[in-house]
Amino acid sequence: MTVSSSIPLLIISGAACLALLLAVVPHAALRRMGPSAVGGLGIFAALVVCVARWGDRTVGYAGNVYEDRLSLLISILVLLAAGATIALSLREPASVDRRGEYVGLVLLSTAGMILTAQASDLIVIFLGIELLSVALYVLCALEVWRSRSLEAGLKYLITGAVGASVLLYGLAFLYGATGSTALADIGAKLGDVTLTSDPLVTAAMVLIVAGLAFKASAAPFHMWAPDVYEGAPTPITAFMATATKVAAFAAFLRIFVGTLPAGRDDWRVIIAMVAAASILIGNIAALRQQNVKRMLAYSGVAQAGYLLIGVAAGSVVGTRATLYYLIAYVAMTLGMFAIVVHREREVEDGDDVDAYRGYGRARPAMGIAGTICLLSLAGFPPLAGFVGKFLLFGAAVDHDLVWLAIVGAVGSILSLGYYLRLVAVMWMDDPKRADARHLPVPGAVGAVAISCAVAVVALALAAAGVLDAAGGAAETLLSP
Amino acid sequence: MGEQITFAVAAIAAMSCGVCVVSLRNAFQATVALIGTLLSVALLFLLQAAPFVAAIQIIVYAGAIVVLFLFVIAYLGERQADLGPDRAWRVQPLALIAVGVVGALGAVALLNANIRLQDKLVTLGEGPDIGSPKAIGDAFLRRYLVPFEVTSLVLLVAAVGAVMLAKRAVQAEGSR
Amino acid sequence: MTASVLGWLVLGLPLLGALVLSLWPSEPPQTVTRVIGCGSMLLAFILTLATWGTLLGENPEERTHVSSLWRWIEIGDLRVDLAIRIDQLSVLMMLVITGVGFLIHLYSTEYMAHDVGYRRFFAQMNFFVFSMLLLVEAGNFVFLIIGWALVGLASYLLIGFYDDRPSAVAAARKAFVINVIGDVGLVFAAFILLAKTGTLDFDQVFASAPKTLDGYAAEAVALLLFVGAAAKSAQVPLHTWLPDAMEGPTPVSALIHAATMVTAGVYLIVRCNVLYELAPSASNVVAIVGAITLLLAATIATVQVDIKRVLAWSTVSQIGYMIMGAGLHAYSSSMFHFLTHAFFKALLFLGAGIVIHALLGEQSLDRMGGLGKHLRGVMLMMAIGCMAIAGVPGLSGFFSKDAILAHAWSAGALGKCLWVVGIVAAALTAFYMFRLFFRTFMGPDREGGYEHLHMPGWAMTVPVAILTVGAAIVGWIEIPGVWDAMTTWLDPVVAGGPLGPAEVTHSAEWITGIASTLVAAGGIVVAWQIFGRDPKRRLELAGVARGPRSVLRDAYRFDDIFEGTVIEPTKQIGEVFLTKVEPRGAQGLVDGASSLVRVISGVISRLEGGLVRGYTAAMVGGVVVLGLIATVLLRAN
Amino acid sequence: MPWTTVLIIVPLLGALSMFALPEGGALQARIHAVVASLITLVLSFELLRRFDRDAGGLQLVDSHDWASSVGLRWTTGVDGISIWLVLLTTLLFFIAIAYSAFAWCDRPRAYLGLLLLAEAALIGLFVAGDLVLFYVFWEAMLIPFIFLVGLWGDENRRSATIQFVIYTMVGSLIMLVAVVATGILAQRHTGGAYTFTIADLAGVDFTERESTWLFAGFALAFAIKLPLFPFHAWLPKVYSAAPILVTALLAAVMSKAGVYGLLRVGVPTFPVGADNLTPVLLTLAVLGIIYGSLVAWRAETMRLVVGYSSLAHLGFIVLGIMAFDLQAGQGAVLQMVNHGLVVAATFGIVAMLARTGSEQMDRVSGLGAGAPWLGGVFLIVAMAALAIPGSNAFVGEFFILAGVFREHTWAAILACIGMVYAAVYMLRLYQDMMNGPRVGDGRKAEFRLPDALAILPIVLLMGLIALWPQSIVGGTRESVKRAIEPARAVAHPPAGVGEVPLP
Amino acid sequence: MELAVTTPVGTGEIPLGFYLALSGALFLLGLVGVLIRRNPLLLLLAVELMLNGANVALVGFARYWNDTGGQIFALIVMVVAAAEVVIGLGLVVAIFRQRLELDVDELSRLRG
Repeated sequence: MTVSSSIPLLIISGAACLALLLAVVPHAALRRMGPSAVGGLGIFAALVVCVARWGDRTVGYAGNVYEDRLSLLISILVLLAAGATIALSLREPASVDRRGEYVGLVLLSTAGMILTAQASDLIVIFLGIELLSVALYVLCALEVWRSRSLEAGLKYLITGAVGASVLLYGLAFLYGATGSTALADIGAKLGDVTLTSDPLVTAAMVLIVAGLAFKASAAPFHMWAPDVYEGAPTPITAFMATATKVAAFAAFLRIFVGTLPAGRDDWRVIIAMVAAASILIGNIAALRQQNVKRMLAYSGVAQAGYLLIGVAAGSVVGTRATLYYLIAYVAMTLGMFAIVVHREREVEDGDDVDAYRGYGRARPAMGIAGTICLLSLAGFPPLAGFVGKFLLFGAAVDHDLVWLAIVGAVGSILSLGYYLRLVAVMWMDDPKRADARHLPVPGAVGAVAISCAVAVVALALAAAGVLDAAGGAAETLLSP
Repeated sequence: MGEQITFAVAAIAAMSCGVCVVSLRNAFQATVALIGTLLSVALLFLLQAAPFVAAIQIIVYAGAIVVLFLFVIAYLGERQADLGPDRAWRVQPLALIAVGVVGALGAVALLNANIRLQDKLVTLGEGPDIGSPKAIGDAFLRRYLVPFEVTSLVLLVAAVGAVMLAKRAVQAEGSR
Repeated sequence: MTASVLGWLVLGLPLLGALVLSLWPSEPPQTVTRVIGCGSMLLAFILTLATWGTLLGENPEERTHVSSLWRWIEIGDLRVDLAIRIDQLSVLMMLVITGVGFLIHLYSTEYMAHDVGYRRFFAQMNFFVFSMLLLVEAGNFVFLIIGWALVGLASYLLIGFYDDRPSAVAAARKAFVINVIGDVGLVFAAFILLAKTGTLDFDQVFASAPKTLDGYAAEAVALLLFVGAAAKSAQVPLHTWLPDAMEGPTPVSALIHAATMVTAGVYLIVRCNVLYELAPSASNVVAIVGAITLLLAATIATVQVDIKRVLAWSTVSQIGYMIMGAGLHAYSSSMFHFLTHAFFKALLFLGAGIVIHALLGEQSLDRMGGLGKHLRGVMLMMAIGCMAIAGVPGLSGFFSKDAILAHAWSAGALGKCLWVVGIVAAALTAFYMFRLFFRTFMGPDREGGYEHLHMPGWAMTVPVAILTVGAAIVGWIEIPGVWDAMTTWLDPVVAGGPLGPAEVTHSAEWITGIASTLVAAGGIVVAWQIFGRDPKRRLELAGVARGPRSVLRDAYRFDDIFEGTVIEPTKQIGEVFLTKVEPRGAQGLVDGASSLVRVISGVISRLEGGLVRGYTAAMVGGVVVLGLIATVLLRAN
Repeated sequence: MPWTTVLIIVPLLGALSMFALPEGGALQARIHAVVASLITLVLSFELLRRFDRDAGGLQLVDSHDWASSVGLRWTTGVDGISIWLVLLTTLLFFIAIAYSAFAWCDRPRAYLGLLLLAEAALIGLFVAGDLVLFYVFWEAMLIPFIFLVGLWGDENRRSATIQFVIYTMVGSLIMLVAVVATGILAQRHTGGAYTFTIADLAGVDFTERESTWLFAGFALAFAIKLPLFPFHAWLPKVYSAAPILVTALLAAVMSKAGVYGLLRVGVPTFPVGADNLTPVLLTLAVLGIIYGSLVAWRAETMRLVVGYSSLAHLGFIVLGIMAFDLQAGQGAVLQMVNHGLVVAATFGIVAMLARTGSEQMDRVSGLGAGAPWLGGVFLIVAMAALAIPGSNAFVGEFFILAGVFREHTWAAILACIGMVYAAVYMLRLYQDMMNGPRVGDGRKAEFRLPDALAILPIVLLMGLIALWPQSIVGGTRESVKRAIEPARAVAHPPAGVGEVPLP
Repeated sequence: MELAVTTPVGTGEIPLGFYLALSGALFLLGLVGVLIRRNPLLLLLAVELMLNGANVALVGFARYWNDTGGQIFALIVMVVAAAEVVIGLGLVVAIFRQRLELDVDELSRLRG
């Protein structure tokens, strides 16, 4: 019963409550600025704690939560994404006069993600995922005066509820097959049997894959993602695209790699199938998108496929690759969304591809940052996306999934069609509309974009340190 | 024997009410049908030695949630008729077939499962106490403290969220 | 100075002249050009004489001097030096090249005086001489090939000297491309030698060839070398460029396309005589091709109207003699004929050049006639030239031609056949040369007469005169039964093959001498009958044998055949590649793939129809697929 | 001093310094770029001075840990193959940058910065001693070229760029899989730590299946970059759309990446696979030679004539590499340098000719009268391009074909068609432009000082190589030997090994 | 409390299989509901059916293994279900406020 193992969670929950309370203070300026400040401070404090507590596994709360390198790594990632989201939302319409609720919900969702990352119990996993989802349902629909925002919220809610039910049913089967909700017990019980020897576990596995794939927006459970990403307020989209995916992969890793390593050969096939489908469908569908957020949604589907390659490998090597790529993915995607947020403020329909004509020339710093992120997403060296793909393909080859690596390569080729199209539009086309407002780049958005670009480069150049961290997390995950 | 009869009645009631929930177009009627299902399921919980869960099912679920439904239905009034042509008709048969296949696969999985499906469950009292409020409370406060606490966060989100969504809102002066 | 140093100097002087002339910042005064252009040649000639003298002073067996400047390349197991080889054969060639070359340079100073690009002309001529010297002095196959190609380049440049004339440009291109074909033959011969002997040095190759080259390889090398020789020396079927090459200025025709470059093929065969000794069949092919060329070209020459073309075809035909001789292993005789031919053909070209110069560029025999009255000296010199080539006894052509034919007579059945061809061609030679002579210098003036005949100055006359003397007397260096300076001189470098030249009997020499004298006389008489005695005769006979004559005038339509079978088809293929395959083939693959992707993308997009129920259905479908995989695939394992 | 690394960093710093310049600092940008590329050039000569010509293997090695847990290392160095390509790169880029800086340049900051980036990437590619590093630079060089074509190209630049990128990336990503698989399979075979060091990988005993597939993966990427027929679909579009200076660099330097990779990575690492796929590559190379020559003969613009001729010439280089013959291999290395020089000079001349108003073959003719100096230099370059004996290109081509002839006679014989047609299309280019009726003003095309300063060094270098090829070939022997020896051993097993005695 | 423990209901005569069958049936029924209904309110009801189905299974397994975990899980699911419903209803009201059709098929401007 150690409280210390979930200090970040407590800090974030507390910050969320404080932010919500600040929503009702009469002082207008405090109401406006307070929640963001509280959120920022809370996130910073939680980050500090996470970094400070980097170390071996501790088990807290009767085995409900772990605090280990994996959870800390994921928490750091999620917290960074949350911080970026709050920074991006500073002037977002949905958040302007309800800053407290907005920040509070973001923080609560973050808490759900941290919980998912720390979970050592089926119930906690489910609850964490639901906490993050429910908060996101609201955040998606927060611009209630915009029908698209509402549509996004409702679609997310309905598909999300079905997905959650599927996941729940899978978890129930897993529970039924083993008689325990604790991952450690489940692992011990299934440690020496392959999954296919018990059809109940097979069924559970299929359903859990489906449920988590939904959260990670992997094909064919991804179909909500483009609609929701497009409809939701852009900072929230950024949050969903990054943090949610991180949490979903944390759950993937915990359940499959961490708990069921013995059945690796069985679930590998299923996850590899999902990965391949995601890579192909995501990349192909993204090719024809005219809306950048939608395009990034499909790109996110494809990236989920890449991330799943490492999961499918199911080893330290694979986990390390997935974790590294998650970090890289968060940086590049957030950077791109920061660009979209900025552009949306400058022009009408700022999420349309045509809105980016000549963007790079007009705003070189943002343009270069965006280009770096896009090139990294496309897997160009020497950027983080390349190193990630390199590791993922390596993991695939290492586990005789060469075909999956080839699918990944083919997908990357396809992805050039849209990433580079955007790059081309940014630099090679002349600005179409003269009515673009040339506002100064807001500091927060610019900072997010540029620090993401810097991170994308730094992650590749200083890969050794990041890989050590990811490797450490992977080893803790797999060590009994 | 009594147990079999109870199970049969509850199961049939749950299923038939469930069919009503799915098939009735009128939201009010469907909601009422859902109450039937919820109560039947509560009865099944009782049969499965989960009296506390059954009680919560009735109080929270059938009581609170369904009432909320009814409130909203009343608030919305009669504006849910006049549905246009079904645009998903091409997908629907396939989807239903898929549901059937899912059921079949699930059945295959269950029938081959390693757990003993046909065995009678251990009679209550013979095994350890798992369903009493004491047991539940104990579990919540010892073994499952984190989930217990986090539910509060979930409910907080629900409360805040519902208010924000339902509250009459206009677009704020954003800087877009 | 040793022969090697002299050899390098001879090689370097024309190059220096070429470089100075081309890099001169602007068009230099004509005097400067003359001094550099001719001066370098004169010096080179003098040094060549010195080289010759040095060699003469040495033991006949030790007259070979190989000298290298630097290690050019060391690649694999092969070492190639930038090396020259001075021996009897190369000195003989060098003498002709620099000697005749100097005369022609001198001649050109006046002939070209009115052309733009005076400096360019001399630079290119000097460059040609350098290349030709490199060819004959090269100490290994690599530099032989380099010289071989560079003379081709020089020839290309000079044929296309009038570069605004499309016909000249086309002729230059044709010459170049056919020469490249020859280069390829040579290069492949070198490949075989390299593969078999592991070296490209003349000495080493020739020394090891009898051991390392088996029958087929030797035949292949000999044939491939002959491809090169045929292209350069205009042998059938690679001869078509030479008549067109007459687009170049007349001195060019004299130097490159008569005296020196076109005989490089002969030089090559003689140089590689060791290899031909190993390849009897290839040698026979060489002889036969030479004979065919000889005959065809001679027949064609009988009907040509352009004065330079007559001479060009005559050149083709005469080289046919040399090639035939070389194929019969009569190397010395071939070289002998090369030597005499250089004199009389240069003389004839330069003489023709004076005529053309006088007529301000007119080349058609139809627009000439009666010029003997106006250009008496030229007529005399041309008469000697014509007699020399026709084989009038006592003049040079008689001796050299008969030497080859006597060898042929002695060389078995094949040789007898070739002898007959040679004799027939000799008759034709006498006929067409005197046809040219009579139509140019005899008879009445052309219609309209000559108004401004451009009289030649000393710079043009003196070289022709010197060449006339040469054409008359140079044949006396080898008189059957009296002395054989030529054979003796060349003996160390050409003797000693297993086949060797056939033993020439005195009877063969007599028979050949008498026969060729008779046919030469016959040819001259017929030409006189038709063209000389009564100019109207020619017009009366104009209707005779129109068909064959038009075939002859078109040179047996070799050009058309090439055009139809090689050039046009490949051009069409290229067009098809460019217009059909390029946009559709390779590109089409990409386009096809991308449109396939686009179609799939459209399908996915349509599925993403905005309906939540559809999304749910997809999820259910996904579960079904995964479930089936799990049950079916995993079970199966 | 880590010479090889410094050589990458100097142009990179030059490029980055562009961003630090104030908006519109055009003059400073020019000075920065020229200085950076000049320093690089000087450094590369210093590299040559320190280079031991008689040693095989990587020299002047600089090796650092990058992420050793996954086998990533920063290993750079030069051997007898790469040193020449590094020199080619530094020289041509210096010329290109100096020329653009002083003669023509639109938006100089970005343009010169991208050129420097491209230079850094190409040098990196040639000095990479690690397979992953090789791949990193392989991809990295694409980025500046994308922008150079895409931002400064003509009206078709968009589609050209996209085609270029997609085409080359198809190969690259397949190669990425192959790179990854190579490292992992090698680790499986050796049982040691993960390594991607090319020198270490060369000794690994891959199974025949692995070797073949991995080689195929690499070869595909190389073939597309070259390009090798029929993977050249991007070539006409990109060569036409790019600014001509960039086209020159693409043809002269970037195309070497493919052949270099084949010789330096593909063949030595996967000798068995290389041997198995030799017939395929030889066939494609020969087809490319013939095809490229025929299309070049009919092409309508000057650039495309040169572009397609490049297709044919690179076919020769591939032939030389795949012969697994020392002479052919050394000839191929020489030919890489030769082709780089010749094609750069040719494109330079095309650029000058284009000043008369059009790059169409049929628009102008007879320019030689107005531009005698151009005519002379053009002639020399054209002759070198058709590899006339006596030119630098001939030396390479001769020894390539000599080796190919020994090993695969048929290929050499078919390739000679290309030799003949080279004369045809190059003469067409030269004569149609320079000779014939005077159409167009030749004086516009005549050499000006910047042109002369740019092209004459290249021509002089061509002359030097023609006269003394040993200067380059001498240094290649040991490295080429190392590269092809394993494959040669597979192609020619020692007598008695693997032969089934006849009953 | 004592009373609850000794409640005579649930003597264990019904095997687990029956419960699981019923649970599956309810789950699938809910799924069918989600697939065929277009009114968001009805969709939410259908989702409740699915969650109830899962709960039946959870409680059944809890009984089978004699483990409280399943029942705790079921209780948590109820809370989550409640939260989802509340948010869902809030959305429905918001949609109603925006005078939009209460039909998920009509809410399909986002697509492609």
